[in-house]
Amino acid sequence: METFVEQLLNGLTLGLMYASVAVGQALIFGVARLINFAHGDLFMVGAYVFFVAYSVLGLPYPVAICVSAVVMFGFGGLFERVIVRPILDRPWHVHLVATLGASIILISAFTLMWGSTAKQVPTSYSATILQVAGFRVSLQRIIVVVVTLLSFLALHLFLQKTKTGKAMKAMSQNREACAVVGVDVRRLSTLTFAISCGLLGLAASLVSPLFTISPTMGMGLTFKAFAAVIMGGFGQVNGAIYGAIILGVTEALTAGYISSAYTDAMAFAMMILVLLLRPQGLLGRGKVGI
Amino acid sequence: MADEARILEINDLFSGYGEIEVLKGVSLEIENGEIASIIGANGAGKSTLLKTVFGLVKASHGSVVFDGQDIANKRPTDILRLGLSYVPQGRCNFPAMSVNDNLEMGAYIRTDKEVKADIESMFERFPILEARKEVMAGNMSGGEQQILEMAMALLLHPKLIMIDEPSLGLAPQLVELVFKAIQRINADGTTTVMVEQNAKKALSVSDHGIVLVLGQIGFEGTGEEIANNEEVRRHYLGG
Amino acid sequence: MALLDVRGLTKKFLGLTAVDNVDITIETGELVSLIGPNGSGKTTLFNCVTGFLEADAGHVHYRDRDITKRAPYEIALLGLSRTFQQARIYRRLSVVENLLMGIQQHQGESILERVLLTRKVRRLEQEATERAEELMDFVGLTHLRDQPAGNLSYGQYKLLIFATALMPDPDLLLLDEPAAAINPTMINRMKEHMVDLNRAGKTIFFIEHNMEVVMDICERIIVLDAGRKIAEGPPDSIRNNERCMEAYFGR
Amino acid sequence: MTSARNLWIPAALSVALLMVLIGLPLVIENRYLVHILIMTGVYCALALSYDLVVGHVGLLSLAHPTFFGVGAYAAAILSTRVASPFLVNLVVAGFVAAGLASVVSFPFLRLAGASFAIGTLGFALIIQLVANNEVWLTGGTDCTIGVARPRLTLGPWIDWRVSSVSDYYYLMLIILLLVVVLCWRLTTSRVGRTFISIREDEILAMASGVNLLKYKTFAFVVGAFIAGSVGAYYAHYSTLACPEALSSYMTIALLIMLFVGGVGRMRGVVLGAIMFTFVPEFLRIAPTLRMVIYGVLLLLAIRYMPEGLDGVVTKWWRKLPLARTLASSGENNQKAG
Repeated sequence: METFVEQLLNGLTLGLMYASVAVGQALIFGVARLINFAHGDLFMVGAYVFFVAYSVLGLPYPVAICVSAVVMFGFGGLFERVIVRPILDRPWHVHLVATLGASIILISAFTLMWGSTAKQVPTSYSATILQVAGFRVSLQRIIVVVVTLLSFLALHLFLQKTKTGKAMKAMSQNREACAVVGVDVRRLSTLTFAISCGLLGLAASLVSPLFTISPTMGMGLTFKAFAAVIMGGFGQVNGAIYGAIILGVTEALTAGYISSAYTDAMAFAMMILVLLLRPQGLLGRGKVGI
Repeated sequence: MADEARILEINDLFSGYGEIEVLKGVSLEIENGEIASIIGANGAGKSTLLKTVFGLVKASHGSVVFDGQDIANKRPTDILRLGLSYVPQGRCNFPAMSVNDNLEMGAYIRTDKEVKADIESMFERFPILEARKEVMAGNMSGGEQQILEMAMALLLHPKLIMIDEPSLGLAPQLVELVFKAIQRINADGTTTVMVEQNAKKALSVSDHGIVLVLGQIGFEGTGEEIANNEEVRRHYLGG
Repeated sequence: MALLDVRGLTKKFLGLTAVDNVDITIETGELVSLIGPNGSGKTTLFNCVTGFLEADAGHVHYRDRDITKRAPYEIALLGLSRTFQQARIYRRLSVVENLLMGIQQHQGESILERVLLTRKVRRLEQEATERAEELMDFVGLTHLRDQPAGNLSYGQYKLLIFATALMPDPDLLLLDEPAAAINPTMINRMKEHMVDLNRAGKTIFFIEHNMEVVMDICERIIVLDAGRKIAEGPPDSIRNNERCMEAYFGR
Repeated sequence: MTSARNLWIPAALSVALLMVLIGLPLVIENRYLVHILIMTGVYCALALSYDLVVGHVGLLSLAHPTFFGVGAYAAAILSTRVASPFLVNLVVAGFVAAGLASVVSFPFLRLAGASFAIGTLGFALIIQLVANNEVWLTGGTDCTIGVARPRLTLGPWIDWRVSSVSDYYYLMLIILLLVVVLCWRLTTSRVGRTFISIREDEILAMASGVNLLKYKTFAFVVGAFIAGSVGAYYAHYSTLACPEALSSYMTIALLIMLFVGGVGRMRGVVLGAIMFTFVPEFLRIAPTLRMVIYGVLLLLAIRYMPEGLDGVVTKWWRKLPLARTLASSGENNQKAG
């Protein structure tokens, strides 16, 4: 029983990490109709920004989190301007190849800068073990769950309540109508990248103390997040979060009870299953042309 | 300052898609306060004309002067700000958002505090929408959606509204409803330009009729003149 | 027995009935047109007949064969050729290549034969090229043989689409607005081509908005309104049908 | 009609090129350089088979190196466990890869565009896991080692023991020629035309009678067969099969070759493969930095050369006076014929 609850919590933290990548991918797909194959690598960049802020510069943990989120917000906007904007009007396979190219640049550049060996960034909270209702829980995990969920709530409120947020939702429903009511599609696309990368910076600084970070960590994340996005229905932000949490928990339980070698295979199998049973995804409506 | 009476002047306008030229030198004047109908066969360039004026299709030659300013090849956002709204053909709303949210999106470029009150006044103007306030736009009938789209455009208090095929795919009673709404809008002081397949119906409510033939103006006159023109009748009104 | 027999065809989109219980019969050798206002379900009907959409109810028979649930390519191989309203064409390929694309597996050779380029395939290829030249000549595009289709004028475009649909030598030709958006001279040429083909024994069923074309060349007209068939008959009877004129042109 | 004169020129050029390729190892003393030539050949063959799927049918598979790796493992396992001869391994590896491709094509080819790409990426990741974890089968990270050197015998006439680098070079040249001929046949025949119709407009292709699923599966499986056989050659050349053969870097490398060279154009793809393997050897840049440069090149190519290097070269070629004379003589012939 105890291990089960522990695995469940592990799965939840893992799922939230995937969700932070998946939410960005879903948002970007909805607004820009672009499939970003570098999104996991952007998470990696966020993790290294946090590493520099926290371990190299020695900033206090909350400050390092903010630094990472803000730097990534800017980096996301820059990424859109430099890599995405010039090819936004081209077909999807060009998007895919270009973002894969960006992915390889990020991976190799970070390997050059920081080496390919994995790094650990433990915080004082990682070692703090709390007793909650009879279970031993690492404080860091509780921080991850609470803060990430709060960030998702903030995103949800932003999409529901603000004009810009509504415009982002509107873009995924009818792009022509957006142009007709005067939405500046390009500005919105830049902002979407900035926001989703800001979220990545936040999530990366929360999760990094629990796992190791390395330049090649992104590709697997990209794929897992895609699996989550597909499972949730393309472009559906909430669906992506559910998909990611399901993936995380399944993986943790597979690792705990079956074999730790094939956790990735589990994610893949789940995605294929969902695609075969419900091609439009868990929350998807009708057909998606992509 | 431009001629007070003319709100829109199009001069020798050319445009098209890639290598296919659709408009081949259209010149046209719209008077302030009138209802103008553009009719013509499929592919004559009616929709393209509206899209070019609104900046969605690039004009390769010619000028479009709206309210004294050249708006050719300006961005839709800027054209909207000058007071020219556009309701495209087919469904152009946000199907998974409520009617209320759709109206808010209609007022997207407005930053003033009056938006809420204006939305309320739209509900008064079109009671059919008030009853559906919280309904998803996609779940409404075609006629209701068409009225919603016109209401979205009207929230910007445009001087000129361009409507592409308002009666497209609507049952006869709904067509009646939509045309009544258009006449109300015009009576409230908004110059109206519409493109219609339902030519007889459109001309019957229009002050100004324009027949587009293969990207050029074929005939022009008052609504009545056009409706009674022998040649137009034979080609576009079915005798 | 009729060449094409549509019985009780119904298609709904999100609760909206686009085609509502429509019956249509086309006999061999006929030249029939389908008219109706925008959104009355004409193209949807075509899509259901050719397998691009699955009908919610009803049956489609072609030469006594039930093709209701068949895939589009199977229906095409049975000898039913269609064009698209959006004037679909391979823009980056040349005129002659476009025509050759029209013949895919109509002559029934296998992939292996096609790869090995057997004598049979070479003969078929020769025939296809000859046919392409013939059709280019027929619609008058021979001088544009090696031009990319994207460079053609819209009227030439339409003629090419029409010719491509003829490549597999179909028994039934479904044309979606063949004369739309082209100039009067081109319209006349298109009309002549359709009449010539019909005289040569091809059955043609087409959607058209241009009433002149329809009234001039058709023996029979079918009128759709809001998904229902509201009238059917020779041009004169349609012209004098109050309900049709109202549906099409308003009061 | 293509005139005889127009055919002569490319035919003569091809023969000349072949002579040069045959003569190369006789002239080149440096064995490392010959090794690079072999790798160029491997990449050319792989890129050509990948282009069949990506460039001609328009299926953006991200699992092509997986079939290469699976072929390498199949040959390595066969050679080390049952000591089967090279030619058998070559064919069996092709069939193993093709079999795997036909199994995964069943769920994947029903997915549209991007979902297909993501699905194949997932499949690639799984096969990597298997290679790393199923030590009993693959040797895990220690690789399957000790693959025999090929020996080709044909009755009493031929007994070719492939051992020197130039032997391997000629073996590669033969395989590459076969691949070029197969790809050329496929893309210029009626099948190739069907592929292109699918790439250009699926709906139009369906309307003219193309069974999309059948042709997509065919291209995907044939591509996998070639990749698997090339993998078998690679295993026999390097005498081992390692998980690196399956890595995602290979996918990116292939995409770079295709998109920089000219996707959907055989000449362009070959050009891309040569650029990718041969040129950097002279530049002597650290592999990681090379990847950064490649990434930047890929982005620039996509943005500024939508038709790849081949498109640029063709444009230049058409401007040359020589090309103009050739073209006009061709036209004259056409008019006469």
